[in-house]
Amino acid sequence: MYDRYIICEDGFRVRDDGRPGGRVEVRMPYYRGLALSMVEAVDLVLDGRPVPPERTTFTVHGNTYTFAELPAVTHDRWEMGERAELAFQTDEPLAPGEHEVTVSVRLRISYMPVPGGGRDSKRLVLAS
Amino acid sequence: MYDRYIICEDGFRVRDDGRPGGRVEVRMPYYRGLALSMVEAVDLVLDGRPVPPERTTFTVHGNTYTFAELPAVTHDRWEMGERAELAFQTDEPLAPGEHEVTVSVRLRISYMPVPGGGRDSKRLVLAS
Amino acid sequence: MTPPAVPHTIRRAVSLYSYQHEYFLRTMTLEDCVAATAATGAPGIEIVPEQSIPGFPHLTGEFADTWSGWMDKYGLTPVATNAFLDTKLHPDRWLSHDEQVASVRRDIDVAVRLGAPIVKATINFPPEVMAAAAPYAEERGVRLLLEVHAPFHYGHPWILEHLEVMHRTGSPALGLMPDTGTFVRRFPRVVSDRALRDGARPDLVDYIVKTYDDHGDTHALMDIVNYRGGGPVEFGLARQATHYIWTEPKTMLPHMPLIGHIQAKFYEMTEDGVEYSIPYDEIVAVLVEGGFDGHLSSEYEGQRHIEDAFPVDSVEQVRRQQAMLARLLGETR
Amino acid sequence: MTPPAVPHTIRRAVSLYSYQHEYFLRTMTLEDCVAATAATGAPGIEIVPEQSIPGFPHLTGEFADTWSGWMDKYGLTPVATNAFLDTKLHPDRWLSHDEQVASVRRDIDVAVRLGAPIVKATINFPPEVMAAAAPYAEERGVRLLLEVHAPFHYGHPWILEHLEVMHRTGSPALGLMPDTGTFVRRFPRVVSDRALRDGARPDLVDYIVKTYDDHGDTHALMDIVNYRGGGPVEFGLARQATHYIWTEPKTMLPHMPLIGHIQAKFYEMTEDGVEYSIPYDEIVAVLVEGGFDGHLSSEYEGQRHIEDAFPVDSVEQVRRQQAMLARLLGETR
Ligand SMILES: [Mn+2]
Ligand SMILES: [Mn+2]
Repeated sequence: MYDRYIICEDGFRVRDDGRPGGRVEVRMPYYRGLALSMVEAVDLVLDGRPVPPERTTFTVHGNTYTFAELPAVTHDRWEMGERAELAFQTDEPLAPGEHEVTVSVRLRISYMPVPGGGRDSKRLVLAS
Repeated sequence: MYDRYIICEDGFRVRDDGRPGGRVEVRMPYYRGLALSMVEAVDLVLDGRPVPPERTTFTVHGNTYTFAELPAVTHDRWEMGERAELAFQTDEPLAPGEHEVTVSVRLRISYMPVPGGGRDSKRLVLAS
Repeated sequence: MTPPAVPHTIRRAVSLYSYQHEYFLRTMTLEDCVAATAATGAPGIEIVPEQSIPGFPHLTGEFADTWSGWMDKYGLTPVATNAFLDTKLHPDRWLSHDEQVASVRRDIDVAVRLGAPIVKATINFPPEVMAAAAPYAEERGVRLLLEVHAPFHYGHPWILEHLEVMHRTGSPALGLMPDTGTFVRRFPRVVSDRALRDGARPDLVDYIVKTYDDHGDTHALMDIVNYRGGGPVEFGLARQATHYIWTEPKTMLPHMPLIGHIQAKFYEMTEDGVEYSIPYDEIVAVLVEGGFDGHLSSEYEGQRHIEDAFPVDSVEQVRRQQAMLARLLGETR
Repeated sequence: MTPPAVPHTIRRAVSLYSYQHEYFLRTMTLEDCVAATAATGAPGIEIVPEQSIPGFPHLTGEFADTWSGWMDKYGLTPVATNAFLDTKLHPDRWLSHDEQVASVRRDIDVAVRLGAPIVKATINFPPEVMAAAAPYAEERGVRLLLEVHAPFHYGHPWILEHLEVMHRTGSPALGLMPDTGTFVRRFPRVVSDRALRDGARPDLVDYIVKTYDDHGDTHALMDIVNYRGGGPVEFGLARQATHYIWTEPKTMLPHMPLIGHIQAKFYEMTEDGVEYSIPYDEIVAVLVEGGFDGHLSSEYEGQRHIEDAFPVDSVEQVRRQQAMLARLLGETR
């Protein structure tokens, strides 16, 4: 469900804090919003290399969290269809042009015995 | 089934070819023998560190194979209850004394839709 | 199809769940979804607050006013909300009984503010939580109806446990909300077609569909698919064949006094104006026979099976289902 | 229990599968297993060649001679072998139809060399492979019997497909081998006790066992266990509850002409000499009524559920089951 819509085709750009890395906009593959404590993972693979969650942050409607913080965040949500920003740090600045981006979302959905979520891969062009 | 019997408590010793590493005797957690082509993995974790399959070899009744070879071996078998020898190379020689050994066996069993096999962990004392 | 010969008081509604694809992609706003509902001629509207209300569970006065303004503007009546129970809210512990009840009370409050007299309790609500929330629901004038969703049915232990609580407490606030996904007579072809697009072996797809359509034992279907050489895609389809069920619509009859609302689940309305899998003519006939006095509320769920290859047009799909329901209910011919 | 009032020709046997634990650990040799079989008084012995014969499928003359020597020495008659069909022998491709048939022919040859007149076809044998192997089985004087193993039963599509082939070909070589794991009336307590040792929540274990014992719908048992807060251990037990099935033993009656052998599966013989889960008195009564003329062959499968915490004593377990069977068959009182 909505797997192909996880990664937004626009909005892929470099970080705005001058550090090497970038930002990608992502949507939750689910039909309702969820408290962030139930967002177990938003894993990023960039050009075939996994980016450790410690090097990413997650922003919904202006609120930024680390993935270490998310499990305790029961009073903020990722809304249905909302574009969250997944920001990530890399060792080297991102090369201009196309990059292969893969995002896997894992959700803890109470009525399901197995994890929910989904996975999407797209080739994105870095916005200048 | 037989998970706790995968790793044999005796027979843990250093390699006999002078290279750093060791040998551990293992049994297949299943009730019949299988052609080696159906032994998908015999993964070793030594003291918490995975040993890559490329650094291990597998010996049944005197015949030694690499794990790259196994998928094609349809005419030799790991017999029911047979002690196979899993030999492995390490960077440094094994320290004397106790080591934590974990072995996961994955089997391709035709009548099962999911992989068979099992997992065992034991503290073994290196035989001198 | 002849319209019902006996009079009835069954009305139509649309759940905004149906327009989720367009709302997700923001090609329709929430007001667009409300307007689309009204355009079908359905007098009732159902809302999934956790889907449609940013900031949930905080419902601003502004949202409540906007919502009620839309109801007036479009001539709609809110008929139900949908509640979830996030027992796994915390990663390290289960929600306590009291916390679960508090969650339900919160959702009852949301329904009251939206003007909806019915709250759907998702199938994972434990019976004792229903019982504990019932007095508050009564107090607020709201009914809490357990969704009877496939693969559950009226003889299933989980439903029996709920029925026992409903009969024992006798609370007028408790009841049932059948989801018509329990009346899937034919395997939805949008699902099997998707498996084919994903590379499933046609003979195994046929086998799975045929086993389902014969209402054979799907217990070991995955095993058989394995014996026949299937892999992950075919296993997935076999698993889906155990998610749908066919039971006779008349199994609702003994429970009619408890049934307050129907989620009219559908996967595909064909160009001929019928649902491919679900015999709505039989369902409506049973509801009329049982004297059902509530809403049949469209719940479109085909979008997830076609989104990979086809444009989703939820508005048209709902329009077709509503036209079918209007016909079956004798509103039109 | 009164012994059968009518005469019958049912005999007892033991499958060496029963002693697998001791054989695996080499605390019993193959000859020890043969001797243990004879000590039960059973005249028949069943062997799993892939388990007991190192070097399988190469059966040396020496092994064959040793085996036949043991049969003489211990006064035993080989009654069946068990064949597997490794359709996934190669990682990258399915075994072709011809290769599958060749595998069955090989196993028929093994049975002939061991002196066994029956080969068990494991449940994954496709019907068309049975049909293609039948002429060779006839030629070699061996019957190829499909094991009807839980969760399959006589009304299941997979079994119906096999029955269709058996009736259509009319081959006397083809038939059925019921495994009594399809007659599990009570949930095996060795399995639920193991889950408790593995940390399962007692209330959920009770729920699963009770649902099974009531022969309720286990379709969505895992979902319910999830709604009740269970985790992986409880999910595993719920899954096991869908692996066992209870069907009436009399469902064998219409198929009796095809039934050539019975695998008398058991999980726990109590000190009182009964199987905890499976009503053998009813099974034997049905077999007598149907005029079954073959072997009831012990298949002990409790070892895997107790090995974590208790010493396994397969010899004693088989001894108890054979004593029960002897009593039920009227050999003893
Ligand atoms: Mn529904
Ligand atoms: Mn068996």
